[in-house]
Amino acid sequence: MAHSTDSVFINLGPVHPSTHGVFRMRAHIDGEVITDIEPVFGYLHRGIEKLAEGKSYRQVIPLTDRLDYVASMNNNLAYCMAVEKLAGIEVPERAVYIRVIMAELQRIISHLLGIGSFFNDMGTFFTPFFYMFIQKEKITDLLEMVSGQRLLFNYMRFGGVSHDLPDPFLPALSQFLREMPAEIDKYERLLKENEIVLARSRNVGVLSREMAINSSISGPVLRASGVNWDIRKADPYSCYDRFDFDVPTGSNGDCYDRYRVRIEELRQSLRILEQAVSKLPKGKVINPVPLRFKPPVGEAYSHIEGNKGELGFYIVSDGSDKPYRMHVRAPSLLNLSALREMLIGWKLADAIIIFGSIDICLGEVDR
Amino acid sequence: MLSEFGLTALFIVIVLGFSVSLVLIPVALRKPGIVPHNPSDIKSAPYECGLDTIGPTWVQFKIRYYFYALLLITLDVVIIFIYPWAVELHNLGASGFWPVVSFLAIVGTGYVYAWRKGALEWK
Amino acid sequence: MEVRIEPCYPEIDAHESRVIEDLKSSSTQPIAEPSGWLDEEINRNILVTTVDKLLNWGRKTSLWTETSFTACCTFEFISTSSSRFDIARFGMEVLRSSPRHSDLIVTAGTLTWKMAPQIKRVYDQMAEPKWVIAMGACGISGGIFADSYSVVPGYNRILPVDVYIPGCPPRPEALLAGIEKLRKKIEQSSISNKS
Amino acid sequence: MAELILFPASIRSELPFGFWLHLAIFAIGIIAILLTSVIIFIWFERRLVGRFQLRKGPNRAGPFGILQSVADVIKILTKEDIIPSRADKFLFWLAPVIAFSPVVVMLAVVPVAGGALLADLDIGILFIIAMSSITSLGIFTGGWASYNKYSLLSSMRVVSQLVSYEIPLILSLVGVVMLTGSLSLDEMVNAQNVPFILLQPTGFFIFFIASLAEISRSPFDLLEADSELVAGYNIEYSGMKFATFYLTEYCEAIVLSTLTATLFLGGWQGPWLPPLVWLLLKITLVFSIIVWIRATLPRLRIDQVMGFAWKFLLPLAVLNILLTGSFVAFWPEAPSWMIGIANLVLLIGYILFRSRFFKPGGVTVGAS
Repeated sequence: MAHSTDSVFINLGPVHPSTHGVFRMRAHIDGEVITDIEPVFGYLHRGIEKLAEGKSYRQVIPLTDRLDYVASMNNNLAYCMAVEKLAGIEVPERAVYIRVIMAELQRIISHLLGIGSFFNDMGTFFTPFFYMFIQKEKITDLLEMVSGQRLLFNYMRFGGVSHDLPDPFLPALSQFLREMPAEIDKYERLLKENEIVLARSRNVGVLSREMAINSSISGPVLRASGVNWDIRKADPYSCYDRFDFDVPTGSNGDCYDRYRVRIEELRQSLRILEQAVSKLPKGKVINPVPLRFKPPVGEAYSHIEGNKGELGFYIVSDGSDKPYRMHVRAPSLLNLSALREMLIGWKLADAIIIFGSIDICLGEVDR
Repeated sequence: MLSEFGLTALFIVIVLGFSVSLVLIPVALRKPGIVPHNPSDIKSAPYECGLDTIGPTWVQFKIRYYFYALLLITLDVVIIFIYPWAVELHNLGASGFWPVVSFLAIVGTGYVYAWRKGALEWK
Repeated sequence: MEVRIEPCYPEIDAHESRVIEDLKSSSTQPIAEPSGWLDEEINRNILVTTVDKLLNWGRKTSLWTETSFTACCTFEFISTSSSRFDIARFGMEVLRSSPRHSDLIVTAGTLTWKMAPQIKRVYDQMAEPKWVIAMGACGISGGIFADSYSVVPGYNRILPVDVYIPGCPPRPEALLAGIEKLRKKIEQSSISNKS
Repeated sequence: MAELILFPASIRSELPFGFWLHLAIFAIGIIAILLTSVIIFIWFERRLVGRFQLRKGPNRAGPFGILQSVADVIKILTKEDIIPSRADKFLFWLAPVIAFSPVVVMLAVVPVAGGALLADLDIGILFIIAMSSITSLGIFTGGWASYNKYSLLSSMRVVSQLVSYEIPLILSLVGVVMLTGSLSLDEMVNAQNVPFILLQPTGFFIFFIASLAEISRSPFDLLEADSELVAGYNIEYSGMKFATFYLTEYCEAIVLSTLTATLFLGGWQGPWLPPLVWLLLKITLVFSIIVWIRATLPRLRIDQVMGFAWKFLLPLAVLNILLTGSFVAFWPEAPSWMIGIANLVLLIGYILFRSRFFKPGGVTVGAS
């Protein structure tokens, strides 16, 4: 059937309910199908890397909170590890364990949000999202106990963490660890075998193994494509080499696999938390460093397995009390590098959930 | 029976009047200042995620959408035949059953053909 | 894989950057809080008072929020609307994505100059009456990013803000308190005042 | 409600101005009851969704928050009325009227008690079907006239989705028509000694699903998919015109519940309670199920929606016609339980058979 169709130029975002912030895509659509797409970044560019050059090392910690604002503990951890590497600061054993506990709790929050908003994009009218938020609030309460904040914690310091765990923390955490597996099973019952979920996400947005590696994608998105790469295993930091956990991988690299990998990672995080709580040593939590300390001239890169992928901080010191240059290897940004190839040829509705399944955080993309 | 149709027609007129008045209420309330009215160029521009719309909107759109409307017209004709038949079937009995079955078979052949040709797939 | 380095739509990019520059140069001063009418003496008669009461009750009870969230505070807004804090009790769980349907814009998060024209446009396209809540330190003054070259020092440079909620981010309780303040403010408005 | 009890159905022939009185009572009654129930049902849905999501829902405006929708109405009524400058202004004004009126008109042929209905058309079902098609025209007009790309896309989805589901919807009712031998809704209710849901489970299944798509409720809410199309066809509508669309949506849901209750659940019939109460109870039941579905299921994609209508529901509807038709034609005195069981076997067998070959997700749509 010969017919001519005009393609329509349409702006998806920045003020759009499912771009997870202020992301924008200029799309050409032919009917429902996306024929061309151009991502536009920078709507949340706050110049964090530039601001860091004008602040002392310790003043940068609150800035890193606001990178991936869903998981600020992870950002704190990666930044502090980079500075510790630069200046050769030792961290007490108890603080190492506390950091791991915080990072894993933060990973659970982030994955819950990622899964929840993924289903929101699919059109479930907030029900799974709110179920997950009930658990998220429990973790938020735990983190609020230690830091006094609900979202941007600013908890870690060079050489440790700012405070020791308060007394009610560990009982509350154990309580949470007892309840959470049943909750995850509940989500699974609601969503795992749902025919519509399968129809919408199976074989949708397939990211091949080669493509994922070539595009420098990391984190759950990479693992869903079948690559067993987790920095906690590949280059163990803190004390991850002392824990027993698995790295879940997918096989297809479609949206469904990404969701499944995240669910499995929730379970693995719970395993790590249980081991960390049982092994938590006594002792001090910080080797204090002076407020205006000056690391030696040099540079350091340190990376962790953040909730969205490899989160790295590269810091150059010129010997003063301010970083000469700080660069963030932001997983959200790099996970988007294959976006154009992933979206072209799919329908508008698919594009939204493919984008949602990558689970980005705009604060980290634009910095 | 004619009065029933008359009633329906009058009811349609009443409902039309009601819904027109619904839409006109804000215009009437504009005068006393209950409904604000400050039009501006930006306000009456189309909303597209906070940006200017680029390119024309009323374009020659993909035919796939209308295709189903065409199919509907075909099948609507079937329905026109089926409904009177369904009402009278218990009077007609077996003799009234087979003609419609053969009619449905003819339409069904076309349906299977369309399915095989991929007309029902969304491309 | 084809790698494209030059922008796909240079004219659109150039146009958008001009819009940003225009807005940046034209908004150097904060816009005053639109609350002048609170102090004015309005001669109300009984009819006006009754109509006012009814209208204000309706408007304050059904505040539909526009989903134009930029950054961190979004998650505290979502927490507020989630099951624990349940903003729906106040009839506010209706999040409309179209500015034509919404009454309230909660500026949750940092505003950059690149984003400012879009937010301003969304605000301009909202149907009146409309209100703005500046949520969080960034919304009030730019907060921790106030020194940055790319951050708007407070939403009141481009929008008339009705209620400011401090905090980085404000707790859900603080947001609820701010909404309560806005409801009080709406109660005092009158149709005989056009501002 | 009281009027209906005071003035029996025979009012038209007995009183001097009976015709006009009948019209006035029913016209005002239908519109008033419909609008009241929309307000109550919106509140009911928000509370119910709140329960599904483990929260309270609106509870501050009035007792139990029941005035929440009233507040919404007051606010939306006095909201500014924006007319986009590039829109087709006449159609922009006309669209809400086209969309809203037919939904109300449909109720003219629905009986609220024995013989108590505005007009006992002998083509009741056809009238309802005809009117329900007009609504989609109104929605399409609104989306197209707005000059907005999102609403254009939404109105294009109207063309395909709403029109596609009309076919299974209409065909699913043929079985009911055969069993009744009439197109009048009044006689259909009278014929239901056993509710038709037991005799025609297949018909009910198709009718319910197809009408969910017709009124574009979840999981078929592609017209207003706010995660994709921002707000769908009514994106440019504000104030009362938007409210009219909103009203249309809920009126459609209520009319659908009414039709389901009337055609398959025995209508106003029921012991002990007055007929109207029974009807309202059944409407509430069906509406709650719709809300339940909305709170649970994700949304389908456009090709899956289309495939489901044309490849799954349509053959089933035709099979249902043939099965019921052969019972009526060859064995008119068959006991009703046998019709019901045969129908149920058809439904279950078809689902089991087809689910091995046809899955909405099985339709591969790989990148072209």
